Amino acid sequence: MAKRIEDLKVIGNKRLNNDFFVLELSGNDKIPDFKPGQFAQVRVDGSPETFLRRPISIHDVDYERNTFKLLIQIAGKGTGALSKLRNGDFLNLIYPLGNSFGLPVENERVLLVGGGCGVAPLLFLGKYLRSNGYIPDILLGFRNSEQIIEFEEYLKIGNVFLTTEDGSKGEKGYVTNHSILLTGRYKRIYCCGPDSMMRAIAGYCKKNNIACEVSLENLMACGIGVCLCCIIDTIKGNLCTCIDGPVFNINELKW
Amino acid sequence: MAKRIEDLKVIGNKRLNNDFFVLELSGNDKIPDFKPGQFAQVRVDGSPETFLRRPISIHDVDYERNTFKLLIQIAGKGTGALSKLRNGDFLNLIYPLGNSFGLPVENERVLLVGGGCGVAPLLFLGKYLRSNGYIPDILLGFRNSEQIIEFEEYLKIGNVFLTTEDGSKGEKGYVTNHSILLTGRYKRIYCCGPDSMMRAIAGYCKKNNIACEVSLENLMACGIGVCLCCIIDTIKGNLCTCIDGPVFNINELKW
Amino acid sequence: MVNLGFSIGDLHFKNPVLTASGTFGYGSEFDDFLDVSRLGGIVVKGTTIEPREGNLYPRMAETASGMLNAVGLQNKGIDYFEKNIYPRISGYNTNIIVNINGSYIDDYVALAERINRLEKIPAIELNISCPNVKMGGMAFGTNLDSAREVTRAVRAVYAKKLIVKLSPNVTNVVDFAKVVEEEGADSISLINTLLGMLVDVEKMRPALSTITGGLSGPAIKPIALRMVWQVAKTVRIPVIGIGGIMTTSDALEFFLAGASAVQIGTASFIDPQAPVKILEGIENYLIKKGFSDIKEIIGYINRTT
Amino acid sequence: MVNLGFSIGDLHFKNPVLTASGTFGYGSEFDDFLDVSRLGGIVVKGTTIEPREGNLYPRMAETASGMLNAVGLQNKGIDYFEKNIYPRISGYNTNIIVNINGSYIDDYVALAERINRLEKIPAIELNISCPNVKMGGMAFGTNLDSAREVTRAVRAVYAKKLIVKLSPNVTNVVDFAKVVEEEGADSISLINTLLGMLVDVEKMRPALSTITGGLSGPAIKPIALRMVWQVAKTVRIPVIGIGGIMTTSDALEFFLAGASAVQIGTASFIDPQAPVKILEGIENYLIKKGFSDIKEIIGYINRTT
Ligand SMILES: Cc1cc2nc3c(=O)[nH]c(=O)nc-3n(C[C@H](O)[C@H](O)[C@H](O)COP(=O)(O)OP(=O)(O)OC[C@H]3O[C@@H](n4cnc5c(N)ncnc54)[C@H](O)[C@@H]3O)c2cc1C
Ligand SMILES: Cc1cc2nc3c(=O)[nH]c(=O)nc-3n(C[C@H](O)[C@H](O)[C@H](O)COP(=O)(O)OP(=O)(O)OC[C@H]3O[C@@H](n4cnc5c(N)ncnc54)[C@H](O)[C@@H]3O)c2cc1C
Ligand SMILES: Cc1cc2nc3c(=O)[nH]c(=O)nc-3n(C[C@H](O)[C@H](O)[C@H](O)COP(=O)(O)O)c2cc1C
Ligand SMILES: Cc1cc2nc3c(=O)[nH]c(=O)nc-3n(C[C@H](O)[C@H](O)[C@H](O)COP(=O)(O)O)c2cc1C
Ligand code: FES
Ligand code: FES
Repeated sequence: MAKRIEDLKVIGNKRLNNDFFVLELSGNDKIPDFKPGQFAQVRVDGSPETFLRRPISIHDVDYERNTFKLLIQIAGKGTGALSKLRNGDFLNLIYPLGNSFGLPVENERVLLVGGGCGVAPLLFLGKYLRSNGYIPDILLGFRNSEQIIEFEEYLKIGNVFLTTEDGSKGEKGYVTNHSILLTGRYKRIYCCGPDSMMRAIAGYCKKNNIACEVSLENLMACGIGVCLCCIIDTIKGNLCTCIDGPVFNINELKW
Repeated sequence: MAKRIEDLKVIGNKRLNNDFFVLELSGNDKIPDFKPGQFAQVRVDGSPETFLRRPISIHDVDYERNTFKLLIQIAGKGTGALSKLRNGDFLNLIYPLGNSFGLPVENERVLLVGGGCGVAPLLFLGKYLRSNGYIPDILLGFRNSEQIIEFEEYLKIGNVFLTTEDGSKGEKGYVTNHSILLTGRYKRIYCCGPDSMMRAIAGYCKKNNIACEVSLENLMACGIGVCLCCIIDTIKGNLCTCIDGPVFNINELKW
Repeated sequence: MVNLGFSIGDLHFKNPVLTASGTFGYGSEFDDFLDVSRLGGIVVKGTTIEPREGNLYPRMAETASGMLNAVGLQNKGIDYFEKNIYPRISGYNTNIIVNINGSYIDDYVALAERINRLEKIPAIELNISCPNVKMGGMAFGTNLDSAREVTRAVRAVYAKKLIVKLSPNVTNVVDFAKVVEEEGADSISLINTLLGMLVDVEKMRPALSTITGGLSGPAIKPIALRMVWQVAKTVRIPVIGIGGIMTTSDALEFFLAGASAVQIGTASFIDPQAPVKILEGIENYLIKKGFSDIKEIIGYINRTT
Repeated sequence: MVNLGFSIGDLHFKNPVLTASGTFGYGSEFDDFLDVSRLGGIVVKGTTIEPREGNLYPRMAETASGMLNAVGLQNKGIDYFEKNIYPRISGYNTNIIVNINGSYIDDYVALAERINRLEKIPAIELNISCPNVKMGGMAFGTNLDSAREVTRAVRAVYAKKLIVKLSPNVTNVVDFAKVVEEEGADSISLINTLLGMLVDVEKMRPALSTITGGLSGPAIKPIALRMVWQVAKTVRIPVIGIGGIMTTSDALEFFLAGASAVQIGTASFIDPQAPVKILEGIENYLIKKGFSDIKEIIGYINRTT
């Protein structure tokens, strides 16, 4: 699919909690056919310290209204500046970028696992799976109950399981400790979150022979495969997370 | 008077025409007793290309409401960014800076001459002179009638004379050609505007033995007399326009 | 119409806007964003004899108005280039220049010989200024004798246009320019990145796996411009200005200071259309100022000062 | 309580935040904004034997995350300093360091002798790195023999603490550090500004009257940090880091890379309270990270990499 560079209009900026907000964007042209796992390189204007673009996943897509959403965690200067956008402001994006999650094999029982800003691509992935006939389960990990976001959205897709680090909601601990993983019912796991979480899930999947794809969040400069800054060491040598990823089968990785 | 660094609240941003706007600012603390000709060093946040502060004159002061105004011409990146400020935004200023225009000798007939963004300090100067018992005449030069700004404000101070380069209002040509200068009635002229205009007025004043002060707009880095970047060559050697100026008696200058 | 062309000897470029090595891939990565054939030339990724994996992650860090990189010449080697990439890109209607790198002089020589045989490659850029490799690279570009030797050796085997890319990490860049001109370089390009570093204060460790890396972007433009001006005043061969060029105005600064052409680097990461926008901007500027040929403004500031 | 003190030999500084020469006047210009006596030290304006008018206007230009200056050591000379400024500033309860400059070695020697007699000046900073003067300045700091000679000559007549300020406009800054250490410098400060330039594209002429000037500000921080790291690894005397420090985090980078102290330069133009804010920030960081003495983090990255 052709990549584009475009000014998109902010038509919504909803604050979910202290850390997260959702930007809704609409363009003049028809939005592209996104694939789940893809991302955009977002230009942060008006922040003296954001020279490079920021990679942000496609969070949700509404083809009828010709809009899509980004779920963003305030991590620093760039995301902080984005959180201040107002309706009517414009945002420059290079998109859609990257590969995407693969579809499951027929009848495979599927689990989506997410934590932190890693939940961003999972909503669109979940909807995509649903529209392709799969009803995935979803396991989300948060620090505490106040950090839980968009719970209702995920309920529309499938069963949702929760962990919180303080046990204030769902099971206490990390996603990797959740009891549903003990059921052994999942043949495929899609995972996105902090590095440590993805590594733990990957370890679990390898041990239990579960197909697993993870979405990496390496530092990026260009996002289009030319700077070679975003590399990940794989069994095929260094690959670029921006074009060969961000989604990788864990068997490719040297984790 | 002690200099301060302060976040001031924008309580008004009025666009006068394509090029000019007026910011009104209010602080928590009592605003200082400004002297006419003083300026502020304005921090331009959110513009990746404005590293240094921008010097902007005090344009108008309202001690009762504890507010003051800046009249700004959009000249580039910094002033462009300032033009987008909205009510409630904060602006960081170092102020008040610089010396000030001197009072006329008793009974002297006084003329204020301004052009371009050089009119900025003249409004406050005019009001200051009025409150000290002088009724100055005012001569303003603009490119054309559409560029004329705040005409009514100046009418409250004294007689206002105009030139426009295209003759669309007032006398045609530059301020230096205006017929009131031929009357010889002025004993003191205060002038602020483009370099070429100030030099022409200075030449006229020297020839006709008129006391004259001009306000220079040299490039500044610090605004407080430490970087030595804003110097002007005077009969006393290099002086700093930010602390020894911006107002200079033309007899000091080597014009 | 304004004439934008420039030449290195008898090699003609339709315009003076090229892309910098390592920042524009092999061109085709930009097909979605612009017509690569509109550019004056593209300098492809740094190439070595053998395939290289480059340095460990993290290789990149953002700085004030710039970035550090420590890619370390990751590339698939000249065999792969010749077999897989060359056929794909030689259809572009623009000058394709290969940026060559090595650990030893013999590497450079072998590469130059190989590329000399590639019909559609009219020039090489001899990179003696890569700060991100342990051997070779900047070591050649920061020692006058080595710079002389490697240029001489490559010149002896390479018949087409030889551009030498200088390092800014030196006391006197003009000395290096003179040496490579003496040894027969057809053109000089500068600057490569400045050696810099960044520390992650929270993690209390260097941001890059290699500790130091190469600084690029607008932050370095004043230094690049100064060096281009110094070199262009001194040598007779055409100088290609590189360093922090993001806008038309940035590019024009380099021409006014004496550059015959420019290369757009990091800017392409922020705006992949930057090279074409700058090209159009240059044309508009010349028209507005009443010039009919870009040559009229090259080194213009030396006439007035 | 956290210990922030550091020493050059037996000269104690209550904390490691100093202000850089030419950016903090004589301190008193900042009385409205902060208590100068809270600082670890102030390095006053570059001083010469004779009064100097400096370079012609324009002397300043803004660049991406930085600025160019070509002030050229405007100052009223040592007589004026001794008579009019010294009495005014010697009341500050902080170390006052004079930055000394000359066209010839004899100038430096004469100045050092004069200042040696001033009781309240415990140290001088030998500026062999000013890029904005025709004679002396950077010429001393970019030639190893000259750097050695001037340091030796000053050392011979100056009994108190001698800090030598190095130029970044060299191929290998470590060589210069070693030479001045050998000649008896008590401390090394770096970096001075990088030589850069800017062209006014509309006016088609250089932005500065001197064409080139010195680049300072955040743009140069990665380069400064790299040089400080290189030098601090090599010499045994304390290193003072300078270059683009705007925030606490910037300052901490220098400590973690090996600096014993820092100087705040251009930042004071943007925020005259920057030095004090940074000082407070350093203290908070140390508390948060559980350190009780700033010495524990100096050169920390060398331990982990
Ligand atoms: C393919 C991809 C998709 C992503 N999708 C999302 C998303 O949908 N929502 C979301 O909130 N975030 C997402 N991220 C992470 C996001 O890009 C970073 O959080 C953001 O760039 C930080 O910018 P900043 O200016 O706010 O932070 P900075 O001030 O630059 O840094 C703050 C902290 O964030 C870290 N950081 C900086 N860049 C990245 C990066 N590229 N990845 C991870 N951490 C980084 C820094 O190391 C630092 O610790 C994604 C990253 C990638 C690579
Ligand atoms: C003491 C003083 C008082 C001033 N008062 C006012 C005022 O009340 N209202 C107002 O609109 N302007 C005033 N100016 C001018 C104002 O400071 C500049 O127009 C402003 O700094 C330009 O910033 P910019 O980022 O918009 O332009 P830039 O993008 O930085 O530059 C655009 C153009 O403006 C010129 N410029 C930049 N800085 C200055 C400067 N300091 N003085 C003059 N030209 C400059 C540049 O050379 C360039 O041609 C004053 C200047 C001084 C020194
Ligand atoms: C990610 C990256 C990779 C680079 N790789 C090379 C390279 O392989 N060979 C080379 O000569 N220069 C390389 N450079 C340097 C650029 O070609 C250019 O000289 C430098 O970035 C300065 O220009 P800029 O500021 O416009 O980017 C690289 C720069 C970057 C940012
Ligand atoms: C306007 C200005 C004047 C300077 N004058 C001097 C000077 O007289 N002597 C000196 O050693 N350094 C001088 N410097 C260099 C600074 O002390 C400092 O080394 C440099 O600016 C880098 O630090 P910074 O990026 O924090 O400003 C000057 C810098 C500026 C910006
Ligand atoms: S971010 Fe540039 S290659 Fe991936
Ligand atoms: S602006 Fe710094 S001395 Fe005047």
